[in-house]
This record gives sequence, structure tokens and C-alpha cells, in this order.
Amino acid sequence: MTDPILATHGLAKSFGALTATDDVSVELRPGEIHAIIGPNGAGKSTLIAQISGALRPDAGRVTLAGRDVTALATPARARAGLGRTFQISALAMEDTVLENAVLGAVGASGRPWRFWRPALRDADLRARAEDALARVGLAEHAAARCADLSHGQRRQLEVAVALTLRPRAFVMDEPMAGLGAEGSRQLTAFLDELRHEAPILLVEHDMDAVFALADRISVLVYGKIIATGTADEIRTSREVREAYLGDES
Amino acid sequence: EIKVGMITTLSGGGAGLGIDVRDGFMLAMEQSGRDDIEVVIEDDQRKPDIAVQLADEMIQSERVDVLTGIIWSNLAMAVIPSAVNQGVIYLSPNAGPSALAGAGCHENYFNVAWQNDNLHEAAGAYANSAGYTNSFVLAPNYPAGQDALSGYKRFFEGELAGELYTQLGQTDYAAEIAQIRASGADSVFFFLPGGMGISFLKQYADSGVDIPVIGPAFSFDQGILQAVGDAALGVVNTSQWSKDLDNPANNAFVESFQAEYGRLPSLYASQGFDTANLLLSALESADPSDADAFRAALRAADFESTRGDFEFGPNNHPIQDIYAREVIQEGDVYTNKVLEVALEDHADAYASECNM
Amino acid sequence: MIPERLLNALILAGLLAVPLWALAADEPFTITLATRVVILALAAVGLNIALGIGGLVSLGHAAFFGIGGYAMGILAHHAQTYTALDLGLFTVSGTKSMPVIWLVATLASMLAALLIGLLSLRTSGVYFIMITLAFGQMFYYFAIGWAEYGGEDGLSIYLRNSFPGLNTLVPIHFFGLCFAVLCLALFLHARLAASPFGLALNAARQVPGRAEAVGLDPKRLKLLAFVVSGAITGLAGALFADLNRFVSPTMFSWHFSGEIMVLVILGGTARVMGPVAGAALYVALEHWLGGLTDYWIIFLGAILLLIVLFARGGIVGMLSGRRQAGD
Amino acid sequence: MSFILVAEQILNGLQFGVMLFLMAAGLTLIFGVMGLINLAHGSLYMVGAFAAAAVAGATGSFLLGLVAALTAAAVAGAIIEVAVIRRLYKADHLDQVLATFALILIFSEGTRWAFGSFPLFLDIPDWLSGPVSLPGGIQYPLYRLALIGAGLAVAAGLWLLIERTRIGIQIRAGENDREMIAALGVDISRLYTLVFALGAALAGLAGALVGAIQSVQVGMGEPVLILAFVVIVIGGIGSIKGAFVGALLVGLTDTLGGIFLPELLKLVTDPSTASTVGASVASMAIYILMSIVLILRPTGLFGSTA
Amino acid sequence: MSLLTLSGLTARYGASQALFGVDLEVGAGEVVALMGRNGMGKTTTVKSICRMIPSEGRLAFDGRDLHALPSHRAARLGIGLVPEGRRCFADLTVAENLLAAARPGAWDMDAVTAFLPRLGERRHQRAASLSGGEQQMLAIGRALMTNPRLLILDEATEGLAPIIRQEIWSVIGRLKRETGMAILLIDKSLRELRQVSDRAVILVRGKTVWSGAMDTLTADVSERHVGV
Ligand SMILES: Nc1ncnc2c1ncn2[C@@H]1O[C@H](COP(=O)(O)OP(=O)(O)OP(=O)(O)O)[C@@H](O)[C@H]1O
Ligand SMILES: Nc1ncnc2c1ncn2[C@@H]1O[C@H](COP(=O)(O)OP(=O)(O)OP(=O)(O)O)[C@@H](O)[C@H]1O
Ligand SMILES: [Mg+2]
Ligand SMILES: [Mg+2]
Repeated sequence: MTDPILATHGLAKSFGALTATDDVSVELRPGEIHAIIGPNGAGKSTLIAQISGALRPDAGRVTLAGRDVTALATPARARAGLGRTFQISALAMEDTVLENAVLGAVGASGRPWRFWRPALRDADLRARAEDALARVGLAEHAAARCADLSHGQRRQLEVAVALTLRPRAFVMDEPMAGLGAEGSRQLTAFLDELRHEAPILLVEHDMDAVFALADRISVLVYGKIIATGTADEIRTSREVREAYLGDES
Repeated sequence: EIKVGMITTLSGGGAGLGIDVRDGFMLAMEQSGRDDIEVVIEDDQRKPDIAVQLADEMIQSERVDVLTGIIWSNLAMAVIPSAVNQGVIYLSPNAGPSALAGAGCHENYFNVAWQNDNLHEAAGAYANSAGYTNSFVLAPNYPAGQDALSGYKRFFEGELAGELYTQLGQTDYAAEIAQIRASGADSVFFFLPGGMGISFLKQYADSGVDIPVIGPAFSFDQGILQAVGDAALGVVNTSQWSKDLDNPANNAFVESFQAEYGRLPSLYASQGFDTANLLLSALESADPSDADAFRAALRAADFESTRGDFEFGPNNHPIQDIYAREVIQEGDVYTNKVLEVALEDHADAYASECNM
Repeated sequence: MIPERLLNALILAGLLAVPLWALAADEPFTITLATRVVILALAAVGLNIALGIGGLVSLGHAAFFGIGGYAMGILAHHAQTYTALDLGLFTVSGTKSMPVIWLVATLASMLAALLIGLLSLRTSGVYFIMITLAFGQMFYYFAIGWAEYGGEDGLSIYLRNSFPGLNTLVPIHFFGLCFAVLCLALFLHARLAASPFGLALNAARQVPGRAEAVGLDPKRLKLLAFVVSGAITGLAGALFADLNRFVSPTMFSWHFSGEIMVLVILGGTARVMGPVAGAALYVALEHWLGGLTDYWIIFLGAILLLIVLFARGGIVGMLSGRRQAGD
Repeated sequence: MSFILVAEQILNGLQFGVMLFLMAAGLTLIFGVMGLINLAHGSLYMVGAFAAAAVAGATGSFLLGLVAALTAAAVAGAIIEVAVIRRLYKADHLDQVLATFALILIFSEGTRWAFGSFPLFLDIPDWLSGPVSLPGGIQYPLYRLALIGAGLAVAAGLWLLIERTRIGIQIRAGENDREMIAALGVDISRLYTLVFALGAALAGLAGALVGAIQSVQVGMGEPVLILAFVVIVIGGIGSIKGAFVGALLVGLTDTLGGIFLPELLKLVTDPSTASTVGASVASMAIYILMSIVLILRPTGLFGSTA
Repeated sequence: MSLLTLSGLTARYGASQALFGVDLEVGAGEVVALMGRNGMGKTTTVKSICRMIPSEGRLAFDGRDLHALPSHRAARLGIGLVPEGRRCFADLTVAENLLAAARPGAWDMDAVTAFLPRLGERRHQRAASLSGGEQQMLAIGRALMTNPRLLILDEATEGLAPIIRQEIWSVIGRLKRETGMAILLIDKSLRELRQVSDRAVILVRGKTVWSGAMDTLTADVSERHVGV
């Protein structure tokens, strides 16, 4: 078995009396999509926040390609190869699609301290951004203002910005949220491709997408992983049905 | 055709003083009947940089012969040195910072009001004559405030029960009044111009502390006495002018001012009036185009001042009597009554440092 | 509607044309007034970098303006009185040379901006507005109590400082000097806004979380913007002091911070020429209305109010019609 | 320094704080509910003081003056809200800053135009004037005690209004999501006008109460405005409780700082330097307090972290 | 007579037009599904009905022209909104959230907490600390407190765990059965929509392209316009 690209080791985080994540260890191996599912308030976003560096864990470690990144702040983790998308689109709404993508390229270049050369005339930055936009199918909207995009297009742009980082691992918090059936299908197909570029840790409530994509699924309930397994194993687990799936599918 | 530039404060909280200076000045101009004098009036908003800009305008564009009007020391410090260095005559109707009386004096700068320390010095002298031996003194923490306390201390011969600097623009003096109450002083000297003085006096009167208070005229002037009300009654203050000074110039001034503007004149109005009359008297005998002659004519101060005798010392600052006045009530109106001369033919302390 | 580029060119050309006309018509004061516009615009260009691109609503920029002013005042005062300036470890002599004064003013305000920024950037929103105001007020009260340099009376410098090759006492020379500095600052702003740094800063204002997620540190970006911004406003302060040949604590007052901000908003926040348009209109109003009535400030207020209510995006926004999100 | 003096100074600090609270409560309410930085709040304070002085002067009744102050300020507030502020809710915060700045200019000069350039007279009514003796031998002005009482009563009333009444709940809901509360059938415009008028009335009341012991003059609102901003920022914006604690902290710091800092410095330097340097530091004291609070707690003492 | 009538409704966000002619009717007691792909104008239609954005065309509720009314007056006519994204008042407790919206009628605090018992249990908890599903319940309860004649649910099940989605659907079913309230529903799950709705209206690019009884909606039509 190959070494994991991204792994958490016993992550724990409490808010006062509430334990949001409790000894969570998950691994993301090359080429796979690892889905995290669980009831609302189970601690999924809290887990993502700890992986991305937005929240400091009370205990536990995060490793990226074998390197311990627990002590690094968010920007440093991004530079170390972690690409994330947000549950609620976080884009610079006043700017154009291209500018948003170039922003990712600026971050990836690690040189935001250049004040003289216009960013949009920098061939490297631009190439990187345009490439990412083309891959998510937003190339012809490059000049559009982000505020004028539809919900689905914004989700695509979220992914494109993460792509400009050429990350070693993706972390995605509910990328399908708010997408219609058709949008979900398209994004599902895209993620299926993307996994070969870098593995994806996927938090999602859309079970069709999860069962279609995930190589492995972990179920988080009350901050604890109660089960990890293939789609079929999870689908049939009684515990998971009671806590999460109900009598669906 | 002679052009006079007046830069004074006509808007905002300090506008009352500027308006009085202007009105007093213009009254004299009108009474002179001369129509060859043009007065250009501009509002400095009590901002030094605006005052400087206006001075530039007056000098460069309007090409005035004489500048006047500034109320506040800090604005005066911003405008006067550079204006007089450009050859313009400046007549101060109000501010008299020590820096311009001593080493910084200038042949083109004439002060027609007082050097800043004068009224405080008189207060110190009055405190001696009233038999006080232990004073509590307070003033805002800025140069004029520091000058005020040193002016008082220069003449006061007793001990200091306490010395406090308050914040500029402070409105609540409860803490200071408590200090005064606890200090065991037999008199209080304060210099708190404008609204600060009103606040202090009202709060002092209500506090039950009954140590007698002395201050310069600024907090007891006609313009603000009504706002202080009863709290000011009986307080002794020092001034080079008073409404009830009995001389023909003053009687005529008080009467004509009241007739023209429908209110009693203030200290500032008298200063504006005197400034204009000084200017008019000099214009009688010389033309501003002949600078030396014109300066000599100003120095002669050959005019009827509302405060009686008036002459210039070697630094072009007044030598004059300063009175102790008491606040009284005349019908509905609060006003002042002269008690005694606190300092006679008083000159300022900085004249010796001036060499022009 | 005029394209913004053309409008920008027109504004600059107008600002240059007025003093040239005044020179021909022998109206030296108009040149002084134009110089005042240029210098206030420069201060506002500084703020516009922090406020417009970085979203840092600083109500303490008077601190830098004042520091620049006092740098000039102190150096020139010591040169004028032939006294040495005691810096604790060593003493230096004063100077009347503008380039040296500018350097000191810029460095001093950068240093102050660095310190104030480091502390203030822990907060955001209204808290940021107020903490910057607090720092401004601290400087203000410090200057009032600083008896050595005149306290609240301030410092007068009898002769304007010198610049090699120019006679700064001639109004048009000094205007040209200030105008050149303003043009440099405008150019800097324009380049900065389009640069990777500007893009990153702009994103850090709109979506700090996203900026972090692509490996950028919003705080450091904003701190740098604040420092650059403070430096430019500080330089403007030095020029302003030289224009008036006078410095006083009012340069530190919160009114001044507010006024600089009003210039930016009036002209159009985040627009390159906004500060220039704002300063020109404000100074013109202040100058012309003053002659009309004692209560002219009422009219100034009313005009400002009408502009906010009916001209979204400030003067430049109104004339160019280019919408910006958030207008 | 005697116990009596210290106790009296603490009372003075409290009284100053309570007055600041009246100003700050309206400001924090308006900011919290409408997200509006109302620089013109100080003008409403001034309007209150002038109305009180004018009416008390004409009728001889201080109470009528207070009523006039409340009414005038509330009406002025409502007019501002309807005529200006309402058009700016959707605009940038910065436009609101500019608009309320313009309002300051209009109000200040308008007041001067209406009432002249000289300060007005407003005095403490006879039945509240003079000192009373407190336990421990403290002589303290009755009026200032009344101010403390009035301030505390307003604080309690305001707290009840905001926390316990349906209007208060709706106001707080509007703070969270203005569009949503309207979509649920609450007339948010009216509620806003009401909140604005209420905030204005509190400012007007403060102006009138303070006007009796200070100078009623044009521009009197500005220094208090800055202090009130300091208060609400220390307390945490939008929090009535925060405004109360912040006001007391600022009141005490400002009052005690001005007195005790020079005394402390006298221990290490000569009295004259001590009093000037002490006064300088004291004038910075509240700003120093505020920066320390914000550096340690970037959203104030009781501010939400959002 | 229909309760809500929209015809030829247009709306824009600043310069960009979002609705180009929406026709929609909801009769008393009827459950209507508003369907369409992402960005087709469903939420915009809802915002127009609730007077949160300006619009033009015919927009009437119970015979009254809604365009003449501000948002709160429209709501008082009896339109209850469960908005996209829940939008509970985060700093208020559950009880305060409900109280803020209360209008006289059969749905009062007791009725709502009896109908949605979880809200009763969480009465004193701040809305911000509720789980996503509970917040959704609260949003529904809050809309009920206004005693609406028409309840609008915009993506009421988005972002919720499957088990909670089922709970919400059963609540909607109960509302339909037990109260006979008219309901306008937006959701992406066609299966559940089919179960509860009487009629469907489909929007494409801000225009009504299809409307009819739910059981006449063929797989072919829904595939073409909605993507499923
Ligand atoms: N900053 C915080 N302070 C206090 N409690 C918090 C904080 N952030 C999250 N929580 C709580 O921690 C728990 C886990 O929240 P989290 O956002 O991780 O859930 P989730 O699994 O992502 O849910 P969902 O599927 O609804 O997005 C919740 O009960 C939440 O209320
Ligand atoms: N605030 C806004 N400003 C500008 N355009 C907007 C805004 N909100 C929505 N739009 C645009 O209006 C159109 C309709 O959006 P709307 O939100 O009504 O779609 P929807 O059918 O509800 O989609 P979804 O299923 O994603 O919720 C979209 O093109 C969208 O980009
Ligand atoms: Mg989540
Ligand atoms: Mg929608």
C-alpha cells in the first residue's frame, strides 16, 4: 500500500463543553477520493478547518506528504500543497473570473510582493490561470465579473482557483451544495477525472455523488469516526443508516 | 485706496469672539466716514492652516496693506511671523503670544489688545491686594495656559495650594473642584477660556465650595456672562477694559455699539474698535506706502482709546491700566463693574528681550 | 459619461492648467490654492491605497500627516535656530533641504505606520477605524503637550525649505515640485493596483479566507499597504508644512483624518484620480463658499450631502459611470 | 490624599461614565441595528442641549426643558433617518460616513444661525442644586447624584426594552438580518426610524442633562462623540451591556487619570513637570486604554467575534 | 380563484436581468413545485413575491397587487417565507426567533412547538448553536408563526443529512395534510417533489416554459428542462 498524501492523526477539538472532533484519524492516498459523511453538526467542517489550518487542534497532528504541517498557518499549508474549496463560495465578487484565477496563481507563485509588473500581463501567472479555467470549462467566461456568475459557475470557479495551486491534495467542503441535479452530475464527472491529478478529501451530503465517486467513505458522528469502508459497506451498515442515511436508497 | 485684510473666526464654536472683533472694527470704520478704505473679511474656521492660506490670499491676491483680526494665539503664531516678514503691517486685536513680544518681536507687528500674560499678572497683583496668601491655580495644558499660570505667579506673592493643568476642551471639572475643596486654598485662580470657563464656573457654584475665585476677563465677558448666569456673580476678574469705564470714547462706543448691533459690546468688540481707531489715526498722518512714516504714526498711538490712556512700549505692545472688575447684575443682565486698578501703566515682561 | 481614462487625463490637465493660467494672469494666490489641492490630494492618495485597495478604513492618517509635518518643522527649526537636534545617542544638525526632509518624513511615517499597523491590524471593521483614531489622538495630545516644539502653538518656519535647482519661494516652482510628487504617487497607485500585490491585497479585502487558502497572508499584505499608505501621507504632511511654513498639532487632529477620508470618498474610493477630484472640489468649495455668507458651512454640508445621495462612486464614479461593485 | 477625596473622585468618574453611557447607548444601538456609523450623533446631543436651554429659558422650567430636549432630538433623529439615512442603508459604509459628516456641518452652523454665536444659559433647577452630605462626610452635588440616578434608570429601562420586549427582539433580529425580518412582516423602516429616534432622544437627554453643568454651545457634541465612540468600541459594538461597562471604564479612567497621574509623577519628578507631563499623559489615557483593550480583545469586551 | 398570481413577471439585479416573464399560479390549499436548473430564477421569483427586489409585470396575492406593497405588508397579507440558506436570527434564542415573527392566528408558540417538538426542547438555545437540521425546522416554525396562507420553501433541504431531509419532507407532508395551507416549493429532489406537489412550474432562463399537474410532468420534459 502506498503512503498517504494527507493524513490526520488523532485530531481533537472542543468548543467549551462540546467536542466537535474527537480523535479523528483519516488518510488520503494517491489517486483516491475519500468521502467524509455524517449528520449536520458532526464536525466535518471543523475537521476541514483543522486540516486547512484555520483552526488549531487541541490534540493530534496533520501530515502532508509525510511532513508534519500541524504548526503551519493556512497560507503555509496552501503553499505546501493543500488546495481547498469552501462550503460557501469564497470568491472576490468585484473581480473578474480571470482575476480570481490569477489570484490563485499569485499565491502559488509565492511572490505577492511584486508591485510593479501588472499581474494580468505576467505570462506565467496568466498561463496558469487560463489553464485552470479551461479545465473547469470557464474559459469563455474569463472576462465576466464574478458577481454575475450563476451559482454553479461559482462552484466551478472555486475548483479552478484551487487548481491553479497545482496542489498535492484537494480538500473540498460540500462542493455540490446548491448545485442542481445536472450541475452535480457534471461536477461528479469532473472530480472523477481530477482524482488522478491529486487525491480528494470530499465532504458531501449528496449521496448520489458520494456513492458514485468515493473509493472509501468515513462516517463522522458526534466528532468520532464510526465507520470507514467502501460504498457498499457503508450503504449497508445499520449504524450508518440509523445515524445518517435513514431509509434512503 | 487702502486695503485692510481681516482674518478672523466667523464659524464654529469660537465664532462669537471673531464676530465681536469684526463688529467693533467695522463700527469704527463706519464712524470714520472714510470710503477709501476697503476691508476684506475672511473666516479662518479657527484652523491654523486655513488662516495661513487666507493670509497668503490677502497678501498675494488682495495685496492688502494691513492685516488684522486673528483671535487665537496658535493661529497668530502661524500667520504673523511670515506676514510681517513680507512687509505687511499686522495689528493684533486679540492674541498676544509671548514669542512675538520678546525675541520674536517685529517692527511691523502691533498688538492693540494685550500681551497674553497681562491680565493674569493683574490677577496675581489683585490677589495680593485682596490679602490672599494661598492660591490654587489651574489652566488648560497648552502654551497660553502655561503662560497664564506663569503670569499669575509672576505677580502673586503668596503660596500655591495646588497647580493643575486640565485637558484642552475639557467640559467636566468635578475632579478638579474636589481637589480644590481638599487643598485648603484661600483663593482660586483659573484661566479657562470659552466654554471651558462656563462649565467650570457653573460646576464650581453648584459644588458648595466657597473659596473666592479670580480669573482674567475672558470667562466674564459680555458675550458669555449670560450663559454663566448667577454662578458668576461677585467673581472678580481682570481686564484692560470695562463697559463702565468712564471716558468719552468709551461712553460713545458703548452707546453706538448697542445702537448699531442691539447688544452690549464685549471686551473683544472694544479691542476691534480700538484697533480700527488706531489704524484710522495713523492713516490721518501717513500713508502705508511710506512704511517708515506709517509705522511711526502707528507707534504714536494718537487715538482716543475706549480704555483711556493707551501707548505702545518698545516692543509695540500696549502699556495700559488693567482693572479688577466684579460681576454684577443690572436688571436682567449680568455685567461687570470696575473695582480698582490692579496694575497701573502696565507693560509686559518680555519687552526687554525685544530688540528692533 | 466620460471614459475613466479620459476623465483622469482631464482632471490632471485641469490641475496643471489652472496655475499656469494664474501665472499668466498674475494671480499668485491661485497657484497657492492649486498647490494646496495637490498636497491634500497627495495625502488622500496615500489613504486611498490603504482604504481603496486594502479596505483599511483608517481614521488616524492625520498621525502620518502630522509626523511628516513635524519632521519638516523640527529639522527646519533646528537649522533656523542653529541648534543641534539631540537624538539621545547622538546629535544631528537641522536642515533646510527638502530632499533630506522628505526622506526623514517618509521614513518616520513608515516606521509609525509599521507600529500602528502591527497593533491595529489585530482588529477589523469599526474597531480598526477606532483604534487608528486612538493612535492619531495620542499623537495629537502628545504634540499639544510638547512644549519644546511649541505645543499647541506649533512651529513657524520663516522661509520655505530649499530644493536643488528651484526657487521654492516662487509659487509656481513649489507647485511644480508638489505636482511632480503627486504624479509619481498616482503612478505608484496605478501600478500597485494592477500588480500581483494589488490583486492579492484586493482579494484580502474582499475574501480574506480565500486569500489564505491560496497561500497569501492577508495581514502582511495589509500591513505593507498600510506602511506604503502612511509613507505617502507622511510625505504630503512635509509638503503641507512647507506650503504653510508652519506646523501645529492640528495636523494630527481627527478632523484632519476625517477630512482626508472625505476627500477620498468625495472623489471616489479606490479610483486612481478620486483623491485629486475630491481635493479639488473640496478646496474650491471651501474657498468660494466662504465669501458668500457667514453661514457658508451649511451650504458646504448640503453640497456634500447631495453628492453622497445622488452621485454613487464619488465624483469620478458619477462622471465616468463605470460601476464598481459596492457602489 | 484622603479617603474622602478618593471616594469623591470615584463618584465623579461614575457620574461622567453614566453620562457617557447615555450618548454611547444610542450610538451603539444605531450601529448595532443598522450598521450605521453615525457621526452626527454628537449633533443630536447639541440639539438636545439647545432645545432644553431655549425652552427652560422661556418657561423657567427645567423639566419642560428636558421634555423639549427629548422631543427635539427625537424629531431631528427621525427626520435625519427619513430624509437621509434611509437612502443610504444599501450604500457603502463610507458613504454613510460622508453623509453624516455633512450633517454635522449643517447642524452646527444651522444651530449657530438659529441661536447665535454665543453660548446659551441652562442652569440646574433650584430643587436639585447645591451639595448634599453623603455617609463618610463626602460633600457631593445633588445634581450629579441625580445624574447618576437618571443614567442608571435609563440603562435599566433600555436593557429591559432590548432584552425583554417584542420590539427589542425585533430590533435585535433586524441586527442579524434586516431583509429577513421585513419578509416576516415586521415594518423594518418604521422600526429603524424608531430606533434612530430613540438613540437620538438619548443623546438629546444627555445633552440637556449635561448642558445644565456645562457650556451650551455650538460644537459641544464633537468631543463627546469621540468619547462615545471610544466607549462603544471598548465595550463591543452593538452591546448595551458593553456600552455600560465601557462608559464606566472611560469615565473612571478619564477622571481619575487627570488627578492621580500628576500625583504619581510627583513622586519621581518636580511638581511643575509632573503636572504638565501628567496632564499630557492623562489626556491620552482613554486612548491608551482603548488600544490596550482592542489589542487584547479585538472586538471589544462584549463584542461578538463575528 | 387562485391565491397567488404571477404573469409576465420580470426582474433585474442592477444591470442584469434575471426574470424575463414568469407565469405562476398557486391556488388555495395547493402545493406547487417551482423547478429549474441552477440560476434559472427560482429564488429571484421568490424574492419578487416577497418584495425583496423590485420587479415588473403582474404580481397579485388574493386579488391585491403586491407591487404596491413593501416587503412587510406583503408578508402581512399571509405570505410566509422559509428562505434559501435558512437565515435564522443567529444571536436570538429559538423562542425569540419565533416571537419576532409572531402574528395573531392559530399558529402560536404552543401550536408551533407542538407541531415541531424539537423546537420546544431547544427553546432557550441560541439559533447559531443549532444543528443545520434544527435551524431548518426553526425557519419553518418561524414562517408558521406569521400564520401564512401561503408558505414558500426555498431549498428547505439543502445541505442536510439524508435522515434529516426525510424528516423535513414528512413535516411538509403533514402541513399539506393537516392544515391545507398553500405551499410553493423549490427543491432539487424530484422524487420527493413528485410525492407532495399537485402542480409543477418550470423556469428556464427566467421564463416559465412548462406548467401543469405534477402527474402530467413526463420524464422527457423534466430531463430537458431540469436535467433529471
Ligand atoms: N466556533 C465555534 N464555536 C462553538 N461551536 C462551534 C464552532 N464551530 C462549530 N461549532 C459546533 O461544532 C459542531 C460541529 O460543527 P461543524 O460545522 O464541523 O459541523 P458539520 O459536520 O460541518 O455540519 P454541516 O454538515 O451542517 O455543515 C456543531 O455543533 C457546531 O455548532
Ligand atoms: N444578487 C445578485 N446580483 C446579481 N445577479 C444575481 C444575484 N442573485 C442572483 N443573480 C443572478 O440571477 C439569476 C437567477 O438567480 P436565482 O438565484 O434566482 O436562481 P435559482 O433558480 O434560485 O438558482 P439556484 O438553484 O442555484 O438557487 C442567476 O443568473 C444569478 O447569477
Ligand atoms: Mg459543514
Ligand atoms: Mg435559488
